[in-house]
Amino acid sequence: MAEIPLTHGLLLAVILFALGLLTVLARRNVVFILMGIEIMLNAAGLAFVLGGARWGAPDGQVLFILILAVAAAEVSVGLALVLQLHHRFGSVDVDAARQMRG
Amino acid sequence: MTLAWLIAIPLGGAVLAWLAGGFAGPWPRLIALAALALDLALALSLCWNHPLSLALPGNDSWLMRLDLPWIPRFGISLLLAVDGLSLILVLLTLVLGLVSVAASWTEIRARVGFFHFNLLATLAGVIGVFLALDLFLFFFFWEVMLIPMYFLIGIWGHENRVYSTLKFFIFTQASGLLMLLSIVALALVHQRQSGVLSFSYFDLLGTSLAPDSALLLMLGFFLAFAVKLPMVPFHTWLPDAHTDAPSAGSVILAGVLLKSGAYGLLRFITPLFPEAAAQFTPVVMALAVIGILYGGLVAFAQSDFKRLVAYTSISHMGFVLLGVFAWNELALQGVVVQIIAHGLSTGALFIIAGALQERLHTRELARMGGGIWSLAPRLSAVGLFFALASLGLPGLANFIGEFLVLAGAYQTSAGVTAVAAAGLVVAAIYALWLVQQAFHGVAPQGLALADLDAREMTVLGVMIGLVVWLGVNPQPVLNLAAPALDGLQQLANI
Amino acid sequence: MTATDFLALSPWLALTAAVLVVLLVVAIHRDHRTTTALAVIGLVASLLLVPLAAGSAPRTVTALFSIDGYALFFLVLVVLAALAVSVLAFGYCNGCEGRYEELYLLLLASTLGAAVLVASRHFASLLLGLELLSVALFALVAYPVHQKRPLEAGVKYFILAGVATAFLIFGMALVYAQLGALDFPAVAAQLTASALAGQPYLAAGVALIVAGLAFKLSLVPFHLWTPDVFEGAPAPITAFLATVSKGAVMVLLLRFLLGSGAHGSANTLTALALVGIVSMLVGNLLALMQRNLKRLLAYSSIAHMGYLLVPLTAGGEFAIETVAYYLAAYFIMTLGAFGAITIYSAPANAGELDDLEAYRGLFWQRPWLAGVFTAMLLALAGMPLTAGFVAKFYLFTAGADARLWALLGALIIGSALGLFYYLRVVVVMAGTPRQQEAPPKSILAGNVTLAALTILLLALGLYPAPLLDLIRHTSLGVLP
Amino acid sequence: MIYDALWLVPLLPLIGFVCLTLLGGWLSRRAMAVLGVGSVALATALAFTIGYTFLTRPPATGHCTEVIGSWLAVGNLHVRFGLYLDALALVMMLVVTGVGLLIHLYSATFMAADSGYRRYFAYLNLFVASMLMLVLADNLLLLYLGWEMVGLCSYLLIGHDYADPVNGRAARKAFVVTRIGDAALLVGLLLLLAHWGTLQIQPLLGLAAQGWANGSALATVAAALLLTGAVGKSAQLPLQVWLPDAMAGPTPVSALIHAATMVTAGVYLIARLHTLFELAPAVQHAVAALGALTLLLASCSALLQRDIKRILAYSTISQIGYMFLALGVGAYAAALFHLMTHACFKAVLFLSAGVVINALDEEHDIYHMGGLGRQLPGTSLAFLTGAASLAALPLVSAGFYSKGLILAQTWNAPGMGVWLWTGGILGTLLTAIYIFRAFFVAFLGRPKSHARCGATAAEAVALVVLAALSVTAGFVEIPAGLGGGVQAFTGLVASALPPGPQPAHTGNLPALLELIASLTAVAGVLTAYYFFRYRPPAATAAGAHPITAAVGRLWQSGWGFDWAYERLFVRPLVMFTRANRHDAVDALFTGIAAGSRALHRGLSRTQTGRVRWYAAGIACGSFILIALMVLP
Repeated sequence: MAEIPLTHGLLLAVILFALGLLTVLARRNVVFILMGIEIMLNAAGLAFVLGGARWGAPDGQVLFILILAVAAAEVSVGLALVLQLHHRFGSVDVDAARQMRG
Repeated sequence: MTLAWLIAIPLGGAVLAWLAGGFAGPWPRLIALAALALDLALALSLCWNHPLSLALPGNDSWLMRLDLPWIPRFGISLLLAVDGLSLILVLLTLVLGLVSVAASWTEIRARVGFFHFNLLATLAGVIGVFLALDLFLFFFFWEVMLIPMYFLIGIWGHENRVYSTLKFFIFTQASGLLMLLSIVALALVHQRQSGVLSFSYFDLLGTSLAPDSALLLMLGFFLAFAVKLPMVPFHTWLPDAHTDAPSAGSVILAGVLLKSGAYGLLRFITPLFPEAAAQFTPVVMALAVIGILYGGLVAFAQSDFKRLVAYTSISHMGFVLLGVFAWNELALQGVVVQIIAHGLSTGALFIIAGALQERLHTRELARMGGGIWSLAPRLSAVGLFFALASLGLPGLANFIGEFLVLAGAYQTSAGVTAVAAAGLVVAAIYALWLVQQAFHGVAPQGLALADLDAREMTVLGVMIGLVVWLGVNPQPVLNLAAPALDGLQQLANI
Repeated sequence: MTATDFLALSPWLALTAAVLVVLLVVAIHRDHRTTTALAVIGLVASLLLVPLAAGSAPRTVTALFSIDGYALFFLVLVVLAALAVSVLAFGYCNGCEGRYEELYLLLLASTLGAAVLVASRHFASLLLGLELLSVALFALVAYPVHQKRPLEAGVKYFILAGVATAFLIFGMALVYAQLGALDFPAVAAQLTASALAGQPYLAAGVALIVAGLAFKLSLVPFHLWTPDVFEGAPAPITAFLATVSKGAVMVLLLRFLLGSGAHGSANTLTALALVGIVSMLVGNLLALMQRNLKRLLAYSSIAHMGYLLVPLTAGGEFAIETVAYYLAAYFIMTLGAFGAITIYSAPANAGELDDLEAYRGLFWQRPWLAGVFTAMLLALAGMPLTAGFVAKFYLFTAGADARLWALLGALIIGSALGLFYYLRVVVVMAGTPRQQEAPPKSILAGNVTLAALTILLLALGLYPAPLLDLIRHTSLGVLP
Repeated sequence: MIYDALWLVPLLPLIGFVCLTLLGGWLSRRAMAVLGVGSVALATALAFTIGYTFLTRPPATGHCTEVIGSWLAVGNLHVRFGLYLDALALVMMLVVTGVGLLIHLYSATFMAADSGYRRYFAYLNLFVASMLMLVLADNLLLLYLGWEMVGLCSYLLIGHDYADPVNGRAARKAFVVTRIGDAALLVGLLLLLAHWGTLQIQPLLGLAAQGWANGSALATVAAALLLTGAVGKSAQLPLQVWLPDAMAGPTPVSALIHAATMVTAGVYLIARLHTLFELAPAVQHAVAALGALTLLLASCSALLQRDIKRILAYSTISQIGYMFLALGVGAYAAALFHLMTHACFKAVLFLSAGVVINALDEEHDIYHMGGLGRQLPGTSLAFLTGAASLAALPLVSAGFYSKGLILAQTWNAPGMGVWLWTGGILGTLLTAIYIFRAFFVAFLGRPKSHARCGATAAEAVALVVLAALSVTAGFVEIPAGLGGGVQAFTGLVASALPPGPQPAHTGNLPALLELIASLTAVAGVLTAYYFFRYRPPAATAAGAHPITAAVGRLWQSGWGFDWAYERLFVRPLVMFTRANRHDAVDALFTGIAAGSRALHRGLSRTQTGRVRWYAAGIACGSFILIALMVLP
């Protein structure tokens, strides 16, 4: 199998990251925003794996697993908040929650 | 330790006065009076105990010194020292402190304890400024005295007090930060040269600087002092602060706080940066003269008694600035006398303005209606006296100051001095206009006005006595200041 | 891991144990007092173990932690802050409806996260600490879920922190991909100015890491979340957010930047200086006419973090001392200020008293509280007598030593602006009260905390020498 | 020695002032009068004793010095409270105390109805003390102290009746205008101090005479500055505008301060420092020219005034013009002589005018008077003696001798002596016309109003003594042309002042000049008689022509100086200050504050509360950081 240049992989990760970011910026639904964040985290994970592959070290993969765990923890708290949001504001539209500004 | 006590006594008095505020009766006032009187006695004892070094010029001009370690990491110590110059200013501070306690006896009725706490704390801070010779400590006091002053104006002030007190604070603080920067930079330069980080005035004196950086560092100091003095065009905080301050606040502000600017100019600018100061002198002298004339002219247009007097302060402080930068013995002695004279005469005018406001509930000259002379001759006569002092009548203290300053400045620049002398004409215009508007004319029908009572007469009488005494016999003050000024001049001649 | 390693780690372990104990106890027996007591005991235990750990410092424990004096110093700071917040929170929640036991659990967890951050020497521990800190904070911010504002703040903080974390992790990934190392010393060894100039991915990675941390520090332009979250979160939690979270991240940033060659790169310095200048100015300007005190303090914290970029840009031994002292002072001032708001608001059944008008005449109604608040505000403004003054002096010295005139200029302008809004609050408090209020409920624990903070504030302002010596001692050897 | 008591002369009135000020509340009006008059009486007695001693047993050096104490000593500058008595100072001292005492006495009853009785006497005492300080000072700073203090007293007394703002305005005008001169004087002092290191008059003059070449630039500047001071105080061109308005003060004040003593301080100053002026010939010529010009302009103005006090005020300006003229040609003794006689006859004119004004209920307009000669014969006689003396009627008036001396010496002055003399003669004519116009209109003819009361005893005493002096004071100096050759006065002051210009050739010329002067004065009186007594319609007709009417208005308004100054200086100044009442400089700082607030509002808009916008902020920030890091 031909070696894929690192740059290509990183570019992919960047694109993935940008997609996640765009999701966060474009979608008003909190759940989608959460998904966007997940995509961004996974793009980072991909970059770690690529790095691990480049250096032939397991560190990258280890970090990826760590990221997964962290993301899971984050999402669990996040979903709880989304539930509460829906409960209080009657909507999962983030823009509904903008009492505080200025 | 005496020096530490000089600061500690008012501070202790401040706390006691605050605590005493909880009890009925005039306790805070009495405590304040007692603390200041005690401190005054202590300061006077310094005059008494060191007659020899005072009499001998050329002797080390420092009368007493105290040096305790404080923040060794930065070479900062609690370095207090007193020479004739500081001693004069401390005495002035204490006298005006007593005066302002007495002047606010009936004016301040709310939160008396806290008022006197702030008053005494301000005084303690100012005394600290005059005694501190570690630049960090100096700056510490420089800033710390602002806080209680801020409260004095902000709590017991008049209509526009919030605006005025904020303006006062921000002006002085912002310029103070520039000075802090200069202080730090100077200490660091000194550290690079000598390997020792120190903020002691005595250590920093000989620091050699590149001309450009010396000028910049000097500007940092200068701006702080110029704002405090205040120098045109940085003066606009003063009229507002004075207008809205209670009488005691105005007295302290005009009599003492402005003087800390003058003191700073004397003590630090030229001794620390002789070449840069010399280079900068023409600019400052021009600004000083502009200030003398501009302050006087704007004063003339004012309709508010205190605002008018505030602008006259700007004019008078122009003489101080002129004298400091003329930097010769005549001018410096003139500055010292002018400092005292202005403190007394302007302070008294503010007390009179306060007395009028207490009685008439206005400071607007137009609404006073004039004619006060027929109702309150004593008050009016005293007002006239201090207006005359303010316009530089010979035989009174201000004249000595202005004359010496002009005489000294003449040696530096005849042209500038000639223009400055025009300030005497302007002074006549505004001072007499004030007298005319406030005291002359016909009193409005049905206006009742109590004349000065015994307390007010005592306070103002003492001030009159001092102004006359200094006017005809300034020699004790001149003698006290001479060794210190001599020392300063020698420093600048390195 | 050896016994010595455990000894060195013991304060951290104590915190961990406290988390577990509180978790268990809450599950068994719900009691506000008990929980608070346990949390406090855990924190105190951690503090008591610090001398023990100090005996074996400096020491690298596993690849993840570096237990040195600096870490221990900040551990103490963080734990003390958490202690203060716990006590404040107790007074704040006591008497409120609802269950508040988990708050302490989350607080302890968050503290542990911060404690991990200050000692971390590896991207993994960084990530772990940061997430521990953040995830617990999401919940803390939104803890009174029945109110709208905390919930809104929680959601905002959660989303934005998630995004920022993603940036941070992506940055770490880029750095790893370029350098192949995850622990700071190894990264630092390769991360030189020339490497940064030659490898755009590496430079981008560093930039993203800085961005991720800057979010936590709410540096401009990553600051937008700060006021909303500060306003929405319960006051004690805001205090925690403003101090512990920022302090720990600042230490991390310091270790990362100053420890590596990144600091030698002109680009990095420009970026830092720029962010610093903009933060000082924008933070202060935003606070200028603000009428909500918590928002005001949020903006002020933006500015203060901007001030801290002065030593960070300056670099060198001296900068490390400066950061340590400044953070210590900042912790005290901020805890005190929010503490005053907390006590004034407590018990916060009907929302908090954070509108400026609510403070009119406070001086005459609750002189002690107003006095403390004033002292804290003056300290934030950098006035003498307080630790804030010495802290500002440190900044000036660090900046002047490195000749960062632009940064110092911004610092002066920012300070002048700062005076305006801090003093405006003081003026309002000194104004005439509008109506007579009912005598307040006295909260002993909270008042004790405030008293302690005030004493510390004044003590550090008047006689900072001992702390300076300590900091000097602890900051030796932080830089490679 | 009696000279040791010299310091008591200024001190006694000062004590009077202090007592009146401090004890005032406890004193009866009678006690106030006793205190006020008594202190000056004692000073006068002492002064005359000293004067007598000086005449009989003059000090060996012609002067004596009395040091009371040190005022200030800074570096090289030593200023002391030192008194210096020589013939010049002696004459001044005697004039001040003598006339001062009489006017105090006069005031004791004249001001009896005034509510500010105590204030009045206090100020008057202070004035006498300050004036004495001025003339006795042995150094310029002390002289300056007296100089300013008399100005202050002038201000206070002009505005004595403070209820009327007009008086206040006149008082301020007087003070401010003279202060312009004072400021110049002070700068002059500074110049002298800077160059010679002392303000002691005698050493200073010695140093200057040795150190400065004749006509050197510095000497010229110094003399010009001193002249400006003198011009202000003595109401000479171009600073004369304050004196006519100063008549708003009580009449005795006008007599004492604005006629007899204070306004002559400028003359004294120039005489005292004549050495300096001689070093600056240009300035000295200016002194003469200013004097001649002033005396003519003021005489013309006096010609058309209706207010009796304003006539006298312009007359004062004009007479001091004569003194300046004399000073300018070096006839110092003549100037001083005229100063002395002028003090007597102008005082009697004012005081008798005061009686008249009082008798007619504050009537100032001479055309509302008339026939007073019969109603107030004594007062009228006093006025007549004064008028005669002012007009320099030959032989029987003091003014004849003093003015004659001035004119004679002016003629002798090298250069433009003849022209100046012609001016002086013209002035004599005008003087005689205007003062006798006043006399004829006010005192002769049909009574137009009823005189309420005459002079009181105290007033009468003052009038009689001064009237007598107006006649006799000239006899101490009888010119050679008249055969007397009495030179008591010039002989006395010769020890202090150099002799005036001596005639280039003797012969009949001096007598001829005296004759011309005498005839001119008589012609003036006759002219006045013709126009204002014999055929008043002729005067009206002469004034009716458009050109003469216009000239008349110009003269009447004092040559339009007030008009011009009002527009050139006063109004622009007031307009500027009013416009800048709110201090334009503050706009800079309020502008900064407003700018900050605007920035605050702008930045606040970025805090939208929208999460996605915030996230965009993070993204943008990251991109900026990346750009900063990656771009070289």
